[in-house]
Amino acid sequence: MPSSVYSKDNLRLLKKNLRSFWDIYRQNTMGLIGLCILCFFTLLAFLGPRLVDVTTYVVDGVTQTMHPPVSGYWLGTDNLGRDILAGVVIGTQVSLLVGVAAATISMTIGTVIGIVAGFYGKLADKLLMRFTDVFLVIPWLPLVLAMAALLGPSLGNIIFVIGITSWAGTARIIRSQTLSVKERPYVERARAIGSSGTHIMLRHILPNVFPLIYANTILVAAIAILSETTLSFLGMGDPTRISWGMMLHYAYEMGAVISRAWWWLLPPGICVVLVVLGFTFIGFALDEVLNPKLRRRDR
Amino acid sequence: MSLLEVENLTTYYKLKEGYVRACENVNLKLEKGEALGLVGESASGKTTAALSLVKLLPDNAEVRAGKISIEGRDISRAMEDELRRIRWKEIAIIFQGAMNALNPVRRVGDQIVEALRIHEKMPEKEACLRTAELFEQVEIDPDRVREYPHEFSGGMRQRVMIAMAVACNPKIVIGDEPTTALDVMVQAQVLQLLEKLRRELQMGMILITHDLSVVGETCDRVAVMYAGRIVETGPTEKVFENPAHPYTRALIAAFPNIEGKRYLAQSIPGNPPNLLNPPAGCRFHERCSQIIGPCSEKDPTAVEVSTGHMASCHLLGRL
Amino acid sequence: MDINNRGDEQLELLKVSNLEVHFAARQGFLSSLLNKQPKQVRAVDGLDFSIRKGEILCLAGESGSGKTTTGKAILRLVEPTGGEVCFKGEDVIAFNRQRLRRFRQEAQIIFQDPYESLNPRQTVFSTVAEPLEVNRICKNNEQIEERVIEALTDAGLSNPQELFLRYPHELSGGQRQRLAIAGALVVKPDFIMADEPVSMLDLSIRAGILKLMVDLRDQKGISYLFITHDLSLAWLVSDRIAIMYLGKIVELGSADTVIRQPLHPYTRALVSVIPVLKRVMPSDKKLLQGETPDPVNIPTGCRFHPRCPEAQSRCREEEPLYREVMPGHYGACHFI
Amino acid sequence: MNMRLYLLSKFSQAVVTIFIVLIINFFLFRVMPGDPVRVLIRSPRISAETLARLRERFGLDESLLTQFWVYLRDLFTLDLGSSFNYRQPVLDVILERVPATLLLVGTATLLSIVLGISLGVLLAWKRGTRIDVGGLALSLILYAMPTFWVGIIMLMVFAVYWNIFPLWGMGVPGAIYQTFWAELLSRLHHLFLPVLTFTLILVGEYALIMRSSLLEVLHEDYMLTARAKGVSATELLRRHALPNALLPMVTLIAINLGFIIGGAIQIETVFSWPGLGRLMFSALTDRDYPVLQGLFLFITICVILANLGADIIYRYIDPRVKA
Repeated sequence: MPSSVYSKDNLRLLKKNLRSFWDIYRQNTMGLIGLCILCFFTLLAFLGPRLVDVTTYVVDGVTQTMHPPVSGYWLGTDNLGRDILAGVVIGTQVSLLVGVAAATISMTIGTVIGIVAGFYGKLADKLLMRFTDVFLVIPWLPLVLAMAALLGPSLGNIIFVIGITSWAGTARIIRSQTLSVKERPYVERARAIGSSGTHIMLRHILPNVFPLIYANTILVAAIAILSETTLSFLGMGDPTRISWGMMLHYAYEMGAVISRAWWWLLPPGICVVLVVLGFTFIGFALDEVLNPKLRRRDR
Repeated sequence: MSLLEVENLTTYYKLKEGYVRACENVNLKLEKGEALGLVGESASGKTTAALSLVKLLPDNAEVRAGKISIEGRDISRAMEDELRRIRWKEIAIIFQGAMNALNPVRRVGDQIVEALRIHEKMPEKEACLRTAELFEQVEIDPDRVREYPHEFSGGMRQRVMIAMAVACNPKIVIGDEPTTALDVMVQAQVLQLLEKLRRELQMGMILITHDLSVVGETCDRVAVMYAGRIVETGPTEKVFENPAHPYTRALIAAFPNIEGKRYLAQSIPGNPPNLLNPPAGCRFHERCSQIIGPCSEKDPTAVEVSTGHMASCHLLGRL
Repeated sequence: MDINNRGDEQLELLKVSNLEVHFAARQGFLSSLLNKQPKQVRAVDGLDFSIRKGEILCLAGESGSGKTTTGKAILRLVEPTGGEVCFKGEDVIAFNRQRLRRFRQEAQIIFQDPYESLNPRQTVFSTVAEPLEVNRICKNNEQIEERVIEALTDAGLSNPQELFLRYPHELSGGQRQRLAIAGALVVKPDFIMADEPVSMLDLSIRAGILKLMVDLRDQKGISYLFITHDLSLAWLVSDRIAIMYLGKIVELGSADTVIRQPLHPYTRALVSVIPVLKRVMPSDKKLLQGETPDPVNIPTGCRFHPRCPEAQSRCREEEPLYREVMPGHYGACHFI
Repeated sequence: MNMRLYLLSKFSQAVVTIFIVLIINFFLFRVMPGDPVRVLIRSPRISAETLARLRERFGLDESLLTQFWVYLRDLFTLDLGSSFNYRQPVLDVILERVPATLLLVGTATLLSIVLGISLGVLLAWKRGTRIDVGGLALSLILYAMPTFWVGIIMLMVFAVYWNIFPLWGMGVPGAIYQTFWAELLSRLHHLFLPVLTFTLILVGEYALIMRSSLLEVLHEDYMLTARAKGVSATELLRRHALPNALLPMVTLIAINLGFIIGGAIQIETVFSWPGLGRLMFSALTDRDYPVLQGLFLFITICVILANLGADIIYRYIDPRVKA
């Protein structure tokens, strides 16, 4: 008697899927670089505070202000004598948090709206897509600025505002993919064997839309981090949390440009660029790995 | 001297995992005004072989060897410049055209005029007149030259393709599955048109297809490809009535003949080999019902079964 | 293997009368506001036929003839807009949700393209097991597994357990179509609608799939509605053939008589272009001019008359009756 | 669908979108937490009496529906309220700033489209080579940089360290130019850094989009047909690939306008460019809500109209959608 496939083989299947995914992914140089960058910053976010003396990010009145990098203060100090390296390390957490949290919100809204509009079609589709179009054309930064200004500066509000303003593109992509999956014969077959709408959505549509969701979410995370930086720079950031954007905000406000304090301006900016690049690389790589274009038929 | 002579043409595709040996040691011969059918199943290398003639292959393809000559002139070492002059002027191709072989944002007439202007150096006006003439030749209303491809039906689009192919009076026309994806009746119309033009213009034609009947009805000679190699070639009647290679025999047996008895043939067991790592010896031996000793070790050489009818099978050497 | 005509048991499994499927042509929101009458696409426009138990009926025609829509309407994958479908004496159109679910275990479908009809992210096992799970047919997992193995074996896949965790892209074309067949067999249907099941397959694999389908009919008594554009294939596997043109059956009869003594001018034209492995002079073929018109603008009278070589003035005005011309041989033309 | 019907439907869609934006704009500034009057007046110490009077003056004691009606009525007479800061009608404040922004955004957009498309074409044409890899990396890095940060770095390098470009503004304040040429030169001098920054920011994305659009086209069957016809490489690109690859760019550029506006806010802030973006930033910091609200509406409607324009252009240039 064969033993049940359900219990023990699911694990084998998962392993097999992961292995075949990794086999393709690791051939993608861009994806690997992105993964390395993100691993580095994730480690920095968790372990950084133990490796670097973050207590030096204080106003102690002892440390020299606006000092270029020296031993002990490897990235120099700001106008209040705080250690910039410590600031950068602390800021990592906020940036990653904003990226992941806002992307999750955006993905959830976008996926639900996209799949519902695509699968049910008709009036639901028309209404939802009109709504999505509005969010797509509204100039994004003015909207976010207005909302952030009205809600007040806090990290939660920033995540919320970025999350609920950045889903429109995702919804469009998910909808068009849902529409195309819906027309495939295997969905018709599922209907022909008596499956319900929910079953079809969960078993057939969602798994085939998922690759797009992954890739898209990661790209949205990159945009969310950029947005947080921009918002903070424009003075809408959370003054109680230190983030790369806030550091740049203070630097700009306190005349780092005129004072030629490049050590204050460069490190947070470079960190933003690296993290955004990391996410973007992974997003592009996933897009390539998970959605292989159909190969040509006859060679 | 033949119109076209191809010797030992070998083309590989480079992949990360290695080389796909898509087409190996292909020998072909085409006389003036003759139609040759190149038959094979999907991925048997027939399109690769044809596109190798004028080097229209994807970037990862490498033509490893082969001598190609048109009327005795060797073009296998031609540079891009010379190849450009050969393309369409001497060898024109009709692609499997359903939707995508014509540029969607340019008028069909302009696409034909372009070929005329490149190769015949015709002034615009004359080229337009000639295009209208060509449209009449393929039985389309010449007023439609100013329309876009999406305004034509599938069959009409294929006629446009044909008009474009014969525009410069090429010596050789290659039809790459020209009727696949068309309805049966339209398919017959298109084949009839091709046949008519070939006779009128005395062109040599290579018809690439997976459909034996297309070859049977329109070609003088046939070459059967399997897994990148030509396994049998000869005059169509001889090959179809007296197939020498087990693969050809199986294919012909699988073809429903409405004039005969209703009979479901045995299918060939297994699948075509992976050309990244093809089996040693005869490429067909794993699926063959009559293997003998050398089949799995040695490549079979072509044996002349009767005049002009060659087949590559170890069994034939035994006879 | 010889194929004998079957279906002599007079048990009618499926009876279709006056089946109609009309769609409203797609139209913008604004034009509907501007009160333009939506155009009707008469995809299927009044069909009558029946399928006996263990019979293979072939529905043949060019693209746009409505053959696939007919098949889907019978399974109610497309809702018919008129007519009747009787399955084992019950009215399919009147089925409620529950009965419809049960009906869909009795009547299954196989699609044309095995590359598209299988969910690329579903393993072999879960593809075949899905109908059992959806309909809660089995009591436990062991039973499901048994049924899956049985279905895969019946579909001619040896060592089914080794295939369980494979994905469709890891199978060959022939294996995929066998997998699709297994997915239909697993619920033990009485009737299968096969929509061009071999048209995407290479000739050398085709024969095996056809043989499998005919064998299943012989062993399990499954009836088929076999949809194809290829008349020689239709002749090869089916007991009777129905020829469709623009949503109507123009001729129906036993496979041999339809192919060898076609009555309708359209059938005659189609038969004349059936490929044979012989050199044919182009003039020997009765080629029809033009292409099948759009089902939105169906010609008046006999819908075939604009292309018919034998059309007369009567054909333009009067629609011919579909009638029994000879015993068991139906046709719709004024002149037969 | 014929042309007139198409235009009508696109136009009505735009009208619906604008209407939804009006609603969002109305509620955004009213439903958000906090007493609108307090938010509007931003003075914490205000007597209950004044508060009530102000409420009445702003019509806030009416029902929401009446308020919405009044808001719509005012909009139709182009009355966007008056600014707290400038003591002027909001519309005047906005219109005064439009030329500066148009100059900056227009120049940068045109430059970046031309450069981005050329770079994208080059990368696609040289796909797989070192040029492609390098260009791709460069485009991605440009895409990943925060706009304001690039501006700051530019300022520090060009205006502080090298001191070859002015630190801020559109011209030397109070200067009276002798000749037209002197004025033009000074303007260009001021324009250079902001435009350079803006172009750098935009060019990466356009190059990426163009590259992938062209790569897709290069794999189409009709490209093979054209090659088989003996068309030369440059003609292949110019007459066959580009017309197809440029089509999607029209829509993408229009959609991107919202993003461009975001860039303008940052760049005008960093370079103290007296345009709409800078106005928005100062309205934000000064909590000048009428200006903020008016700007938001103004910009959004501009973007919607630009998208409508792109839809219409697309209709004209793509033969496939014409019927």
